[in-house]
Amino acid sequence: MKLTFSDEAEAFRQKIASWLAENLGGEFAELRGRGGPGDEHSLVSERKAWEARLHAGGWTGIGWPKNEGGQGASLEQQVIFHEEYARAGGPGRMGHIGETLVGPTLIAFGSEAQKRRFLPGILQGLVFWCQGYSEPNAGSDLANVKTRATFHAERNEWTLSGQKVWTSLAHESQYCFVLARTDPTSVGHKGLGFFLVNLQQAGVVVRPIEQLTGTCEFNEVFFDEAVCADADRVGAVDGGWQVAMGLLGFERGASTLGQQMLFKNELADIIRHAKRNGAARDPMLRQRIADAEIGLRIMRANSLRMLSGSSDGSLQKEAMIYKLYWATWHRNLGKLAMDVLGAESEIVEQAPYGLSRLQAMYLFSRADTIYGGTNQIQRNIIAERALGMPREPRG
Amino acid sequence: MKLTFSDEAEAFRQKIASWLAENLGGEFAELRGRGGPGDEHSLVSERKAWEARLHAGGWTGIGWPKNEGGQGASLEQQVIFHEEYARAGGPGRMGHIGETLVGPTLIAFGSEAQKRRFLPGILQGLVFWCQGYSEPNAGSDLANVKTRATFHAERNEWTLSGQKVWTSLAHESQYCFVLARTDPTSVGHKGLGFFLVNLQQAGVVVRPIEQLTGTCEFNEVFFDEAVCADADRVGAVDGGWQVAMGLLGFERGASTLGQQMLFKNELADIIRHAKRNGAARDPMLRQRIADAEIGLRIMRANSLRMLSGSSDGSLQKEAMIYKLYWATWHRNLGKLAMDVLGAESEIVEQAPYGLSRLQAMYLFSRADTIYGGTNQIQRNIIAERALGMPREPRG
Amino acid sequence: MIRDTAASFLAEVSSPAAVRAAMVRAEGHDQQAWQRICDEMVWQALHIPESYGGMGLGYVELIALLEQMGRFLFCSPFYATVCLGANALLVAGTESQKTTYLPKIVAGSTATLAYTGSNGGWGADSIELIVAPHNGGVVLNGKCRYVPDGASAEILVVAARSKGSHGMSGVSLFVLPQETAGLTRSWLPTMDQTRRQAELVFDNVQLDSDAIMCEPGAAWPLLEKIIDLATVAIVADQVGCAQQSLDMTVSYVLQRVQFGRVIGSYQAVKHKCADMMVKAESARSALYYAACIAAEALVDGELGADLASAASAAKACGSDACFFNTGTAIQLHGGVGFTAEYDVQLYFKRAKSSETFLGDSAYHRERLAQRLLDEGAGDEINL
Amino acid sequence: MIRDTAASFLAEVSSPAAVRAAMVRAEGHDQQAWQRICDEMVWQALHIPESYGGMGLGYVELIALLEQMGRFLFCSPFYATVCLGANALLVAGTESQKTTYLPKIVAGSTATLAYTGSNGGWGADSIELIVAPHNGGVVLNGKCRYVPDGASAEILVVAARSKGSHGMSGVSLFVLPQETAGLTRSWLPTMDQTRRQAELVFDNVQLDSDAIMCEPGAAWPLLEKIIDLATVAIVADQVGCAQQSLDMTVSYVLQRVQFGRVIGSYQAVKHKCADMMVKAESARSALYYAACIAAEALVDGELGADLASAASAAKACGSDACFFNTGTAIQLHGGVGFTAEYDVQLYFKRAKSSETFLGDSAYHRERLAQRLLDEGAGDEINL
Repeated sequence: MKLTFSDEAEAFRQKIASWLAENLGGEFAELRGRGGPGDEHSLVSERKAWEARLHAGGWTGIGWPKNEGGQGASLEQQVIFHEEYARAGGPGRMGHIGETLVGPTLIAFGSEAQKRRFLPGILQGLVFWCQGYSEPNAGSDLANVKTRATFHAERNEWTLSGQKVWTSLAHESQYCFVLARTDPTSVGHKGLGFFLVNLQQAGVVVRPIEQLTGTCEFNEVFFDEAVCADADRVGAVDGGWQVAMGLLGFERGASTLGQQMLFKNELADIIRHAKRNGAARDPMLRQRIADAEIGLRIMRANSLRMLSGSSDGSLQKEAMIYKLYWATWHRNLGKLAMDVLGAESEIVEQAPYGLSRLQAMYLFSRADTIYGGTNQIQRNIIAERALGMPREPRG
Repeated sequence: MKLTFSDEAEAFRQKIASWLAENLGGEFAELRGRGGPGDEHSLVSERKAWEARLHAGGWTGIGWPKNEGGQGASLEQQVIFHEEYARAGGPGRMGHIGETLVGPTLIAFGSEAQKRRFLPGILQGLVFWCQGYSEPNAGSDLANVKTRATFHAERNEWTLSGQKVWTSLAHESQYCFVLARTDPTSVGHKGLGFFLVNLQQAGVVVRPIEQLTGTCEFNEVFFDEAVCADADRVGAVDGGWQVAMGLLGFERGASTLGQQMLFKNELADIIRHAKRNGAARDPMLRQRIADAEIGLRIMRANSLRMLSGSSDGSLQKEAMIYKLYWATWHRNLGKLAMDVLGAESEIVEQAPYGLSRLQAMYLFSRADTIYGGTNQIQRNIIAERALGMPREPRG
Repeated sequence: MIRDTAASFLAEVSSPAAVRAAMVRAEGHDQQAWQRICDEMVWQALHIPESYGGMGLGYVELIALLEQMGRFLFCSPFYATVCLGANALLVAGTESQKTTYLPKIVAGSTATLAYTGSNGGWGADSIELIVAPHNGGVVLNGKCRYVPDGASAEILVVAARSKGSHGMSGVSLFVLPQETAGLTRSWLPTMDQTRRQAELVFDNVQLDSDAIMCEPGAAWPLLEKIIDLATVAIVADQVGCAQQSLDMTVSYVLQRVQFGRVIGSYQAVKHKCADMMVKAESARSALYYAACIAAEALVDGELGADLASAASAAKACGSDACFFNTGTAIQLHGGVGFTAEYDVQLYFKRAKSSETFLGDSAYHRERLAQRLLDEGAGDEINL
Repeated sequence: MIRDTAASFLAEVSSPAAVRAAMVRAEGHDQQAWQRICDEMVWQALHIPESYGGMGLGYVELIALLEQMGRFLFCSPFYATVCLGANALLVAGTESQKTTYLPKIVAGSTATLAYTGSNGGWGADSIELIVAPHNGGVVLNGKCRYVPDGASAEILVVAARSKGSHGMSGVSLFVLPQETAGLTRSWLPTMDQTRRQAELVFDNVQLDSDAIMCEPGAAWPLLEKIIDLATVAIVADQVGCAQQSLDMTVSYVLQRVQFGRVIGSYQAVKHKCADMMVKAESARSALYYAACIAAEALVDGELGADLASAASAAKACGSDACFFNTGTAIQLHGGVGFTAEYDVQLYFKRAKSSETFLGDSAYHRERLAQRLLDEGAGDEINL
């Protein structure tokens, strides 16, 4: 396990750090620390402008191959980018889905035409994407997707009908990639297609979902005969599941150290409060604060193990525990934050319901152990894939 | 919920308390506090003698009907008996299985002849019993019993062959009640018979099982063509499961307050250690000690709820949580005891492996969450019977 | 019985829609529902003795009612009025104060107790308001914070301490009407919107001597008793919340299908529900015991001596149960659990405010530890 | 690699039967196996620099080896000799002491460190042995307790404090051979029989000045470093235990059938196993990080400054993981889990002694809290 980076990598760190110091000011100063989980609904147009600025600085698509317009950065460099970005308080990335999910998917599975059509908009920070996987009855059981795609040979296009849910930032995105059933007689993961759907059309209605925080980060997206050209289908007509699963594999840990930097900032905030209000002298809270710090250390060490591990793309054990670990840790951190604040934790910043950052984190962190695979699903995955235990039977 | 007992009941309390004060001395003084869970192997002949003394005092079969030779005590009086017995440090009852399981079963399901034959020996503290239910492959899945009973019409008797396990005190008992398959083609809870088997015969071998404490509380019992007269079969030839389940229902909470008194003594012991060695000043241990006391209070309140609840024999919710609650509480108490003792917790009382009372409790309490239905089985029972959730499918 | 009457009335006036409407009103409750309680149900008078116009029932009945209020997330000044205001008058009021104020509460006046300052504590040290003698009466300066329904209550019981005093010494109690010169009250908007808190600022508030409750400077033992009674009462709300979270969850997981099975058929889900039941039932056992003790304490019965311990034990496990059950309810609801549309999040928020109010589990465990482990404590465990 | 070599050698010399035989021997280990380690494997020399006859490998390799020893419940004087004795000499020995003693260890002599008295602590306050100047040398009086392999070790490093000193001040370290006049050593029989502890009584034990290690009265910082290195080493044992408990459990639940299914197909069992893996892997991550830091600390590298925190973090989660996994292993084995016949109970007992030794999770969390929260601590979290 390597604890340090090469000199070359450290030079790269200098470069991104000073670029961020220079550019994350002026009109963009207000973006520092904003737009993260629980705050994704904030400052959207400013964050879109920031994406263009990132592109101007050459900081978009850094992990993409050079021949696809990316920077071809090494894994080490990507880690450093995420770490410095988070350290500087870089805002939640509006281009995240496009850059980390859509781009790599098109590069792996897309046609040349699709790449030419879509990659530049992503790189330039001009076209924003969202993810159309989950449905009301396809949450943990994603393969139960019911949205139907019907092919119209005469127009060489598809129409999609159905409902997606938990679609982050759908109302701020131009495109959505949609998993839909191309074979109406199929069940499970067979007979699904993968479509790049323009949201700016009559057949699409986006409805925000209000969360327990009072804010809206997720959406429902209703498709009613929404149109998608056959050219905007990725992979085989019945090969959408493979594309979708491949896509989920692209997130391979480079950004985990960045996420940990955000967590660290939150814990530092909690420690400041504890020192100020005397909670730092409470023996039980001391234990819990120390435990939170231990968790941060474990996550970092775990990421360093992941990054120095096998590069054949197979998931190692430390990667399989990561989602369960960080989600549970962060949810506990939310509770810790409130207990450190004590009686004052109840009082919101602004009437009627303007939550403080820590309050919003506390409430929103309840979602951490649910989205992206609940803790229960994570434990199934660990037991079945890492420990070789029997699969849960379908009903 | 009643917190106090009637004047009449308090008079009964006086009576048993003073009898115990008088009799639990002299030759029986050494029995105080001995023979409980984790210590059942100790002082066996002395505890058998004590059973006869109890009988002489009129304190056996107190819950049995008067016309069956019992004392016909009310539930309230039984509770008080158990409470005072535990408070006085009365030893673990050698006659427990006979008095609380066999007797009530025979009274409910036995023939007049069986009652005449077996009840007096139990009441007089002369004949001791053990329980032959579990088998190596019938633990949680009790209905999977494989021990076979074969009828020999010519001699009007049965022969039993098979293996029982986790049989407490089998080596100190004359009789064992055995659940065995009378119909070799049957599966599950059908085709089982309930037999009263004399252990003092050639076809029975008892082998002690050594536990992690180094002591032997449980046994394996091997039956090889062991003989049992048809007259010693209880209930229908294929009705053993009903008898066995009826028997498990007889333990209805009267003894829980007595159990709690033992737990209270253990916690008091831990508190004494904590005050002596300074652990009482450790904020974390203070929390855990307080938590243990809260648990004791909850168990007591829970029992008072059980006792003031419906008398129709239906299990109330508070009764369904009791096993899971006390077992988990007691297991945690074992860990607390060791942590209060700190570094000294490792050092045993006598070389090579003479454990202190608290050490034995710590180790043996790991069994609490396993025997009599594991915590996992308890949660199934609660979910399925109390909350009406679907049953686990058989394989 | 009271439980069933309460459940059916609250099902009507405190439906999820009614709760959502009430919690965004300025006053934080539905005035009409409150009026019906005072007029039709007369719950506010439940445990007030008949000699003061009340119904003369006991604390056990009150607890059964409060459990249902928690179950239905009832938004109202009931808790502050009855469990803080009326209890304070019953425990520490002079006969003349009882005669003056209790009939008003019976008639529908609201009340509360203000004792905590800004330091975040819940014990004697939390009292920061300063009292000084003044013209035969007293003058109050300072502030109270986190006061339930403090901005709207019509009758206020207030704790203050003499300057320079600490801890349990120097504490006095006063009762005053809301329209008192020098008193400014402001709403503190909260995460849990089903309850209202307020800050009370006292700027040279002058009170006549008839506002003084019990012995000046020596009020702590009585105030502690009032707080313990209020603690038992909040646990009832927690138990109701915990039970309802379990019920909603079981019902949801038995209809939600994933992978072709209701998710309630997964053992992981079943066992979580079983754990929720264990939490709810054990907290309920601790609550019912504490309620019996509280009833004894109100009539100065012998068993009442266990009130502080019984209240702390109940609050410690009530808080754990309520937080665990409401949090687990969100988890087992999955995605919909953290939407504003579903009710579980309202229970989750109420659970946190109940947990914090009057001290969390760690606070109450330490309070018990002091009785068990510190100087003067015998080796005896009181059971 | 060292991991695989160690695993296959230990599978042979530390089979369950071998462990059961070794642990009831007076000396607590199999002398022949220890001899083979010293002669064939030369593990005792692994991280001792080549200049003292060692192999000159690093702490990371040592940790990999110790993890396997935990996995196989290896009974031996290895930990005491290498992770206490040799580390103490490496960190605090004078050049002449290193030259004298390290080659002896390489040649197979056993060693240990004795610093704790009877008060049950593990920090500086735990040192109770008293040192006083005497004839140009020193004299030691008092006792040490809970000393790993203290009754058999041939080389002893001992901590003592000057009379009247407290905490971190007044601490000195000494190295002495076992046959020292005035020293009485006795075996303390333990619950975990795979390890040996001893009490050492010093009755006017006189030492020449060449027994004095580093600066007299100012040895605490070096002793703390030695303890931290030993702490990281015990975590390796914990991780090995935790992993093996998981592996044994998965293998058992995949063959044990109840209700017509292997019990490993029950979600409750699967999820417990998943939790065990999370515990083992997260402790392993913390361990590997701490091992890298320890390696840096041994060569006085810059990153070594994080040793105390890294060791405490690792011990806190190593103890939790090991206790949880070994306890859960018993639970998932059901009835056979608490029999003497099955091995899980041996792991469970070793887990408790590892947890207690050098401070439990609460101790190490509080130690971290001091660095994060107390006077002088910045707001910065060191990551």
